[in-house]
Amino acid sequence: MAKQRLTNAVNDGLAEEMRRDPKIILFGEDVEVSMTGDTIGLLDEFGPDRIRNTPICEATLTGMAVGAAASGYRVILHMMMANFIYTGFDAIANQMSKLRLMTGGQITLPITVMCGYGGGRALAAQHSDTPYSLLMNLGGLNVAVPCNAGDAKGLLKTAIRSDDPAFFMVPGGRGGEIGEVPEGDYEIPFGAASVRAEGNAATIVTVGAMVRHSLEAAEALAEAGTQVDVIDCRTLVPLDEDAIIKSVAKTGRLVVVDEARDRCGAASYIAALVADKGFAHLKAPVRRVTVANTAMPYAPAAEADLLPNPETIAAAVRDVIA
Amino acid sequence: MAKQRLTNAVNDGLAEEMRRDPKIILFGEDVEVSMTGDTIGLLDEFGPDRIRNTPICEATLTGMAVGAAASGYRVILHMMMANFIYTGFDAIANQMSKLRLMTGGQITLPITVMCGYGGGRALAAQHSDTPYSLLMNLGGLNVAVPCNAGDAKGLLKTAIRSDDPAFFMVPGGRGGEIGEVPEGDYEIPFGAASVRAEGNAATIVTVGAMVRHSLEAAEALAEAGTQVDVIDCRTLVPLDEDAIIKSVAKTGRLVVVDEARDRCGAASYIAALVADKGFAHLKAPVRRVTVANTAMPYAPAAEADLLPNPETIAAAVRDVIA
Amino acid sequence: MSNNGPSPDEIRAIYARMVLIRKMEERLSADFHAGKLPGGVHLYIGQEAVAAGVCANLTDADKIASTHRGHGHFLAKGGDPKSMMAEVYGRENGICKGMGGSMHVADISKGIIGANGIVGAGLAITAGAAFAAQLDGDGHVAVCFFGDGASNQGVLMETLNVTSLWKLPMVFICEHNGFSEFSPSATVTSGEIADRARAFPMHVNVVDGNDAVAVWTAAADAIAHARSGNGPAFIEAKTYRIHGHFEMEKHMLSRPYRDEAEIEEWRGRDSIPRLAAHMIEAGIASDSDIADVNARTDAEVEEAAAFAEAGTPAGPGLAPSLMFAEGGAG
Amino acid sequence: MSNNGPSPDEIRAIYARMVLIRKMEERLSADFHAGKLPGGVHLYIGQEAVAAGVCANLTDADKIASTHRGHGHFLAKGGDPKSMMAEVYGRENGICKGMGGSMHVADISKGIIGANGIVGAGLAITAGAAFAAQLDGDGHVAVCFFGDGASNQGVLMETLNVTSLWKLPMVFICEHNGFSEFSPSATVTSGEIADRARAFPMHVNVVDGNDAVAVWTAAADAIAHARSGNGPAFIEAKTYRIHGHFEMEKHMLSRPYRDEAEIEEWRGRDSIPRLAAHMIEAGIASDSDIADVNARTDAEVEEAAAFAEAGTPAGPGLAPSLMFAEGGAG
Ligand SMILES: Cc1ncc(C[n+]2csc(CCOP(=O)(O)OP(=O)(O)O)c2C)c(N)n1
Ligand SMILES: Cc1ncc(C[n+]2csc(CCOP(=O)(O)OP(=O)(O)O)c2C)c(N)n1
Ligand SMILES: [Mg+2]
Ligand SMILES: [Mg+2]
Repeated sequence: MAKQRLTNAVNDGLAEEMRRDPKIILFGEDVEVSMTGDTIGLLDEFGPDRIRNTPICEATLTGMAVGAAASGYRVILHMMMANFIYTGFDAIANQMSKLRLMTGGQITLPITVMCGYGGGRALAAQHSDTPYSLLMNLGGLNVAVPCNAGDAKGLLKTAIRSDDPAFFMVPGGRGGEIGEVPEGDYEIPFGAASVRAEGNAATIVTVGAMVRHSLEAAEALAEAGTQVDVIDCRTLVPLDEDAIIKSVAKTGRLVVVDEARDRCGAASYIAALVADKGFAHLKAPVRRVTVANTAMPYAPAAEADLLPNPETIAAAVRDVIA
Repeated sequence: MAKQRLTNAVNDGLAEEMRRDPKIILFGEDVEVSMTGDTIGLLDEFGPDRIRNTPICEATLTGMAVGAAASGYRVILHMMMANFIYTGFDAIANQMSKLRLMTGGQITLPITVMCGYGGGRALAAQHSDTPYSLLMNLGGLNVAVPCNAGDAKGLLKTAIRSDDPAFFMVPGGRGGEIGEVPEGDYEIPFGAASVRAEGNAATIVTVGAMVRHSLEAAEALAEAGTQVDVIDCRTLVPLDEDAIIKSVAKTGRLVVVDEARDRCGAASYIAALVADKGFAHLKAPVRRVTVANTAMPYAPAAEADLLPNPETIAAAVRDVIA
Repeated sequence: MSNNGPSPDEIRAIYARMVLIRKMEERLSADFHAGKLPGGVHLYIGQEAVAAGVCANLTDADKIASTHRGHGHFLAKGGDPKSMMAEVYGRENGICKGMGGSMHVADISKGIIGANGIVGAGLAITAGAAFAAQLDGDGHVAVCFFGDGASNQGVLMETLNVTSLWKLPMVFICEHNGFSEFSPSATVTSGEIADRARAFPMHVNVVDGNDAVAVWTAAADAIAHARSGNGPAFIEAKTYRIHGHFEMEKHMLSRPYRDEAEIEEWRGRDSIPRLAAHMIEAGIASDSDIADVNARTDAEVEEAAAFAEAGTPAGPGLAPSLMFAEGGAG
Repeated sequence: MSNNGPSPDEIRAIYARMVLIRKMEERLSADFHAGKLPGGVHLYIGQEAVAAGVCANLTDADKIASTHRGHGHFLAKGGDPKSMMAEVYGRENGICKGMGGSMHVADISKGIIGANGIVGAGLAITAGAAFAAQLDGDGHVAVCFFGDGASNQGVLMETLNVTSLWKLPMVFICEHNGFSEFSPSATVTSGEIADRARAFPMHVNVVDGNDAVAVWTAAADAIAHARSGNGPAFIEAKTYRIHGHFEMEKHMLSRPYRDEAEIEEWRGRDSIPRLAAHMIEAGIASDSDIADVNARTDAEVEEAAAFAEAGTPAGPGLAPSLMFAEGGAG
């Protein structure tokens, strides 16, 4: 294990995959200079055929990803920040997620769309969205949301090697965070949640940047004698339903923590799943700790107030075990 | 009460509102010829200033709606079919739903976005989506989904008169269906569900085109001696949570029926709500009757297989009361 | 023009393809009105010279993307009439297993990466295919057919920019058929569409889209330009849509949006009799050759319709299994 | 040019506005590096002549939409420095109550319908405002400032089409400042941006964006054209961004993306000393007038900063209540 920043682990993952498979190409806005460092050095190593710095034209970029993938390339599309996927949304929602079905399975779309998501950095409403639930609803798209450097690299590799389109969404505020990264080549399979903490009192299901907050909440609860499971979904599509149900079967209580807006978010889907398939195990209401149905404000205190944090998470847990 | 096709009721509603308020303008692709008839005759009556037939450029149309509304007009944007909102998604997701907050409340956006949604007509994947849950997750947008002619007219009027952006989404297959329309001017308030059938055995919560299927299921169940509540949400944002919880408090059992894909759909949100706030009342798992996470196929039998129908709805109800 | 125009063989092949497109669609029109088709159909009747003239310059390794009005492009590019017909019928033996239907006919093995129900969407997809072709480096091109209505979608300018910037081997074929759905072009389109391309460094040409020889000739130049690494080329083909926007429109619209006289005028410029006359005049086909083509094509259409009728309607279960290459509906 | 250029009074006002923009932003730069600002700031330093020259031709009833680099446009259009500064500080007394921040400064009462964090988004919003202005029928215009990078977004072509089709009173101001984020323009932009507008029937002009008088003169023509019902006008102003894309970049980027020499060269063309020299030469301002402007502006900036510092940081609770005009977070 080496210690690395998440963004550097992603950078290594990209370079390793591109070395392995000459059919991989990567393009996006400012991938040459690389603001967060995730694509740094790639142009030097792989040249302008395989790394292309593009104009600002998201509608075309998402469409090009589809066209290049349908023509035999393994495409990594760098979309910078999650809010910009809206500008290129047609080719995501009407093409990428549907063409395989529409062509009766003729088209294979090995596409990885990368972007940072989420708030917490006073970037205001247009740079702080967490839109994975929109992608989840479209069908036809896998969605990976790593919470640390090691998972980021492993999930990225799985995404790139997959023959299906996948979104690889990195918590915007976590690129600089240092974590353990295994040596050598490894994949982290899609649909395999990670149990980050264990306990019998309740289950916290979460993903991405909210894993750390949930673990902090779990620690605080543990100090007061309450042990909880903390399940990091790692991928939202496919979702490791079994891990979630198994934990709820043990604890009987569920809190879902999600950085997205509440309404029709990933948290509500997970809660609904358990209210159906895990109902027999439930001993208490299923709580969601999410963001109000609000655009993200700029001022830090206003923003912080909306985001889940260890206190609000712990409070929800205390609530369901009361 | 007069009998009218839904699309004619919408047409009347548009004309009546435009007569009332000279600040209302309406634009969109082919609103002059009007394929479904909802905008027929408006150009003749209101002239080309207030009714504009536009080029195909959804990204600009959604943005123009924002700009014209911010400049004092009450805008009705006709987007034809729900799948086309993806092409104009930036101004919906990054502007329409956020600008009021971003400007500290300076901007008021009285916008009604109209479109047809849903499958069942062999229009294939790119003309059959039911994307309201994406809009619900954005925050800042109201979402109305009428199930009949009378509601369509009343909800449309409320949407138009509202100072907030609202999506008015009509079941694509229902424009030709005839229903009762009250005489005179009336609004149907947002956030007020309608109880379409009553019973103590279980609650069906649904919306739009699925109301009819749910009522048929309810009838079939009634013939076998099982009476159920059928709650038509009418608006998904705001959602009449009280009506839902109240019914579940009575029945203890819930089936949510939704024409959208399952994952992070409106059904999962409603199920999650009840698993939280209505948990104490629940006597059985909360079932969702929705569409698999699949693009809509063209062939009618393949399509029909994916959509909820009276049989699958009744089966789910029998399941939760078993 | 830097080429000498199509050879007699090429002209005869183009003609046969145009007749095939026409007769297939006349059949689909009749089938639609007879209630045999599950969904709607947008017919290409009147524009055949464009697809046939362009695609005669392409190989299976070249890619095309098309529109909601895609039967003509599919057939011109060598797609199989039987599996296309079966697709429009919604049958399992359709080219897309009945999952796509009329608006989405595709045959990847023929380089037909798909018709598309989203106006303008093919442009960006084609730019991606052209990027792939550039990387492949073996002289293939990617061609996008799109309408005058689609030319008002911003993705046109975006792809003009990126393809000319990167010198991608993309060929833009704008089929200016007079209408954007039910709106006459002049009511929704400002300026000349070809001028939008002229704002970028690329090869641009305007051609009579009802003249198959002229289309072939312009396309040969444009495609040669793109093949040889000079970057994109753009053709605006002026033509006319003879049938409605879709066959359903007669049942839906409460008033006409164009004059019968205008339609009649354009029928007078029909590319098919025009090409036949040209062949006879040039002595490269006889009346009986023409009659032969008609007869052979009638039989081919019959066969396609029989194949489609005999197919099993695509049913439950298939769709979820087709969503992911690696299985599962996720 | 059909006008005689700005009057001495107008020139002096433009100069004062440019100095205000410069000094406000120098202060914001210092504040950012001192860690006083919650988020990042994209500075307009070097481009002041464009905003000031254009907005001097506008009234409060005219609308402008702007970009992520919007302080200059806000101040040029008459936005209040104090409430802008407070906004960037994230204070309740900010013009957007601290909800928008640097990228989203807006003052509807001044016709500033907003800066925008989405590249290109302002174009369609402005087209909507221009539509409104056309309907109002009292000769007002809507102006969109956007960058060379934004010019590669398809919404540019879409709005060129619809505004020229409908003869909307919209004025496009493309600020070609050499960069699209960290990419030099030539690496992402093909052809001349003004040519994209020339493909449509509209008034098009290219101007030295570091020459305030030239900008004013071109803008006066363009705006007059739009005001009098002749449809849209387009100006490409060639200028240069002196500071980084945002102030944070020095801490983020591992290598430079432009030469210091290039920056120095453009500093030599700085529009502010240039206009000062012009005023002195033309005898419409003295050295001491210039010094006065500087001193007055320093005081104004101090006052703005003090106002911002004294403001209460925007806190919990406000956001949900601001989402809907009719109350409730839905
Ligand atoms: C994004 C989008 N907007 C609107 C439509 C509805 N629509 C289908 S075809 C069409 C007109 C297309 O006109 P053109 O590009 O000229 O093609 P033509 O029909 O003339 O072949 C429209 C508006 C659509 N399918 N997709
Ligand atoms: C839709 C979208 N894509 C990407 C970005 C990231 N981004 C912010 S500014 C910028 C460059 C804009 O260049 P230009 O339009 O020339 O304006 P300038 O920064 O030079 O003023 C980019 C790519 C964004 N904010 N929005
Ligand atoms: Mg057309
Ligand atoms: Mg720039």
